[in-house]
Amino acid sequence: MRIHTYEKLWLVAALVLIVGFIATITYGSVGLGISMIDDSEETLSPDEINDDERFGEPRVEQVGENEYEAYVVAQTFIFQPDPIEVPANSRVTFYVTSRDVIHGFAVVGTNTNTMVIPGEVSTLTVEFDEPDEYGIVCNEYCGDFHHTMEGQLTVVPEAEFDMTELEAEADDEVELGDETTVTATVENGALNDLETTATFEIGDQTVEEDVTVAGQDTEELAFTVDSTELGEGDHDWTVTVDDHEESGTLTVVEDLEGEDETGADTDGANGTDEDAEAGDTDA
Amino acid sequence: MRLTLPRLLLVIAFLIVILVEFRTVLGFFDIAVPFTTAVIVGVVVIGALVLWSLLSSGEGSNE
Amino acid sequence: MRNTFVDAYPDQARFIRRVFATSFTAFAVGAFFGLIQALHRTDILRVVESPTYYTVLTGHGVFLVLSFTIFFLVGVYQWAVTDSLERRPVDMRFTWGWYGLMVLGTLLAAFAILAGFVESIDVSANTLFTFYAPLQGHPIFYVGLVLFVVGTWLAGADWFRSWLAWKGEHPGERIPLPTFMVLTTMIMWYISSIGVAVAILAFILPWSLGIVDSINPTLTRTLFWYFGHPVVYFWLLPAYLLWYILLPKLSGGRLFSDPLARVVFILFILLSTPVGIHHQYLDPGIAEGFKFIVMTNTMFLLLPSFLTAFTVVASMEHGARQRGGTGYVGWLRALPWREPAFTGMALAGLVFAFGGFTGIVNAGMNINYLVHNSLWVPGHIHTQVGTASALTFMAGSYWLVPQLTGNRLVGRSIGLVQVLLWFIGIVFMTNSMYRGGLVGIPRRTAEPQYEGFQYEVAAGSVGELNAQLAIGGILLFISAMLFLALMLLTLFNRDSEPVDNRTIPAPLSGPEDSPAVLDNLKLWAAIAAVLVLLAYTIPLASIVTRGGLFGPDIGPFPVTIEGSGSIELVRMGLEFALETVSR
Amino acid sequence: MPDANIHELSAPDHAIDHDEFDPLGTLTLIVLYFLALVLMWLFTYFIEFLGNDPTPLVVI
Repeated sequence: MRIHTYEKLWLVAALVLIVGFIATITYGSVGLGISMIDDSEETLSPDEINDDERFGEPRVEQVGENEYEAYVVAQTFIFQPDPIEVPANSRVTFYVTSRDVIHGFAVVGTNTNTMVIPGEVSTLTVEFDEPDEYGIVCNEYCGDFHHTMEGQLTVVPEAEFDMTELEAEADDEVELGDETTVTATVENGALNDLETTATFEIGDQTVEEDVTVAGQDTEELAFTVDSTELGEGDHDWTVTVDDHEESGTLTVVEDLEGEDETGADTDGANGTDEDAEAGDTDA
Repeated sequence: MRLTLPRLLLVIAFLIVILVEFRTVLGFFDIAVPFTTAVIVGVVVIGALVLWSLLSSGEGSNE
Repeated sequence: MRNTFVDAYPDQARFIRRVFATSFTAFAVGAFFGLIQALHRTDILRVVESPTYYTVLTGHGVFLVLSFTIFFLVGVYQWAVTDSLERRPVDMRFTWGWYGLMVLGTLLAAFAILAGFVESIDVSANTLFTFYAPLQGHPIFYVGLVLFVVGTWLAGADWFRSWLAWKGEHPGERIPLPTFMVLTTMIMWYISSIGVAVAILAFILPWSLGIVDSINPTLTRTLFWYFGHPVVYFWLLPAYLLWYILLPKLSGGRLFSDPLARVVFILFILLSTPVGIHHQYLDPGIAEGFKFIVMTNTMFLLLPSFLTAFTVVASMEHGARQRGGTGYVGWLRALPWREPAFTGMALAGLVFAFGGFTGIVNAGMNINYLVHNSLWVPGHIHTQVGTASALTFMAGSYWLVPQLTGNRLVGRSIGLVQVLLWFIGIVFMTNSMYRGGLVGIPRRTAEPQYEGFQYEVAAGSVGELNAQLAIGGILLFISAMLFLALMLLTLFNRDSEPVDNRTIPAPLSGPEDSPAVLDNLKLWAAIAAVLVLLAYTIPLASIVTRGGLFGPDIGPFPVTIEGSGSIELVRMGLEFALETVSR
Repeated sequence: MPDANIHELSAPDHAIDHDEFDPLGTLTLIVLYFLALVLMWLFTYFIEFLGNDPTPLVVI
């Protein structure tokens, strides 16, 4: 075969170029530790998502010091949870699965980007150093309203990030002379113990109680209220734990007979229905 | 004409393309050329080229 | 005496004219859809509802990358085989038969897509041309695709038959280069289109008809991309053929090296199929090792294109030097730039060379995180198929159509304006797409403006990127319409003589300089098949083991039913979204 | 009117065969192309891609 010298030179140069490209990519993988989305996760049928330990309740969970896992479900045309909140200076692993069709999960303006395929779980571990706000988009066509499918990712300063949840439950009405109890449930989603003070206020009374909630555990606090001290009428109450506050109103009446015993349906009077349900399951 | 019309068109096409890409390259080096500036530069450069090509050199092109 | 193609083979010319007419019709519709999209997604003019955008997008994809390119391919290949073997097909009825089948397939698929615009017809297929399950189109759509592909298979059979007949008459002779290119392309096509055929016939079609309930989306996706990467070479190789065969002639020279051209096409047979997984770098369920292997294959697939760059440019230089060109770059001035056929192809090659860089980025495994599913990707496809192929086809038509009609090309200067407009338009549009993709603007969306965040554009603004994209889209549309007008006028330009004859000058270094083993098509096909087995057996086995042949119980998500059905679907989707938000 | 078209596609001024043809111009262009590719690659990989944090990492 007659091949011109220049063409032979170019052939060599082209091969060098190709090897150079492969070498760069390999350096990224081996030297910098950039990993690809792979088959490390078990398959998960969309039907099983609701019963799944991780995806049944899409959420962010702490798994180590500065290490978090986010379980994300994509479906037409939303992401759950939304927004996703993680602290700065953390390492977050996203586990993303789909409930219906093929979606994309891309944190806009970053390399955090994956396909989301029903039946499979995509995992991406990334580090967030600074507080920031990102958009999340579905970047694979998923149906008529694909263009509305977006979510938010908030990286909050470490000091402001907490995984504490507070719920409170109380009766709406109490008969003058009886005692009633306001129950507060403090859930600590973090790994470390939560040591804090719960404050209960009603009328001009204030009760403070030190509470320690073990990592990823729940504590229940009970505040007893003597209606005689309050006297007849409406009394606003609040329970405060750190930055969380729950409040409601307790009505002290002279005679409860005429009223329906289960006044819990009265809207807005007292902790919400959701709180009541949560209380029930605790009991 | 110093350039034949087809050549003039070709050079204009290349100039537009080079301007668009050059502006992007500058952008990568954090030199943002405003849109209007780019348009004005384009019009001036192409205008100058057309004027230059229209000035008869007496020789014509070697086409 | 006049010696054009139509003088030598009037019936073949008539056939190819018909094929080109089909191709250009698809081009007209697809280009119009492209204009609608360019204006819609930049929020400059929205003539359709956003959900309908996806019907337009499906049409744009199918009509341009399947109908326009592949009909043009069969036309050019029919010309190349006839002209280089100097013989007609064995049975012309068979030739008309496969063309008819391809047309039928196109019409069925087109009906399924276009019915999406008409509420009263309960058919649609807003699946985009990649039809990823579990998005489900109407069965007619898939049937149409299958018939179309079968049509191309028969076309290949027809060309092989012509070649075998020729071989009988010319024992011991080397395969003429154009025919060699046709046959190698078709071998690649046979190997690769098996993937899409299996995906549709074994899984998607039965599932869309309700015969099976479930599907493994990773499996059908992998089978699609098994075919989906080689198909881009199916769009590109007719352009390569024109660059190797026609461009040297148009430059006033001869092909630099016939043997290297053969090597390039053989490399395409060998390497273009075992690389499809590089479209799935960000897919879960596929191990990183497979992705790495595929990456190395893909990078070596650059080699034939790099070789082509040298050979084709050297052929052009040969022409320029024969025309009196001198110097290191000064010779470029001696090229026939006033000839739209030449200028169009040269610019297409230039855009392809630099667009190829974006392909390298797409092929780079981890760097794919940067650009995957962003606007960068349509930027890439528009420089490659949308220019390297499309602009070469248009430029080639300026030479071919006079050969096929016996009429002189009308408006040669306007033809030059047309190819230059395409060049400017594509640079405007794809420059905007690349920049937009790098800041994370997604592709395939009717409204890339989201409520919850802003894109951080390094220089300028999103508004300006949009303006640039829209200007590019408009220029491309004008250019496309100019081209079609010139073609129509040329068709009716009866009382004229073409300026050129059909002869193609012999290469500088002919086939006699290359070993005969290059023409052993069976050998190359066999090696290619082995490479495909090596590359795909384990990944496919792994995907089937994980998800099952018919998937982990994944039901359909129809985007088929317009009218009442789709309204119901939208309602359910919205209700569900509202419910989740309010909870 | 002379038809320039015929000139464009007419036979070349003189014939050059394979052995006396050194594609120096092609070599020039291809060297420039090579350099452009290398520069664009380095820029895209090391500045655009690696600067686009956060990037998925191997969990150690």
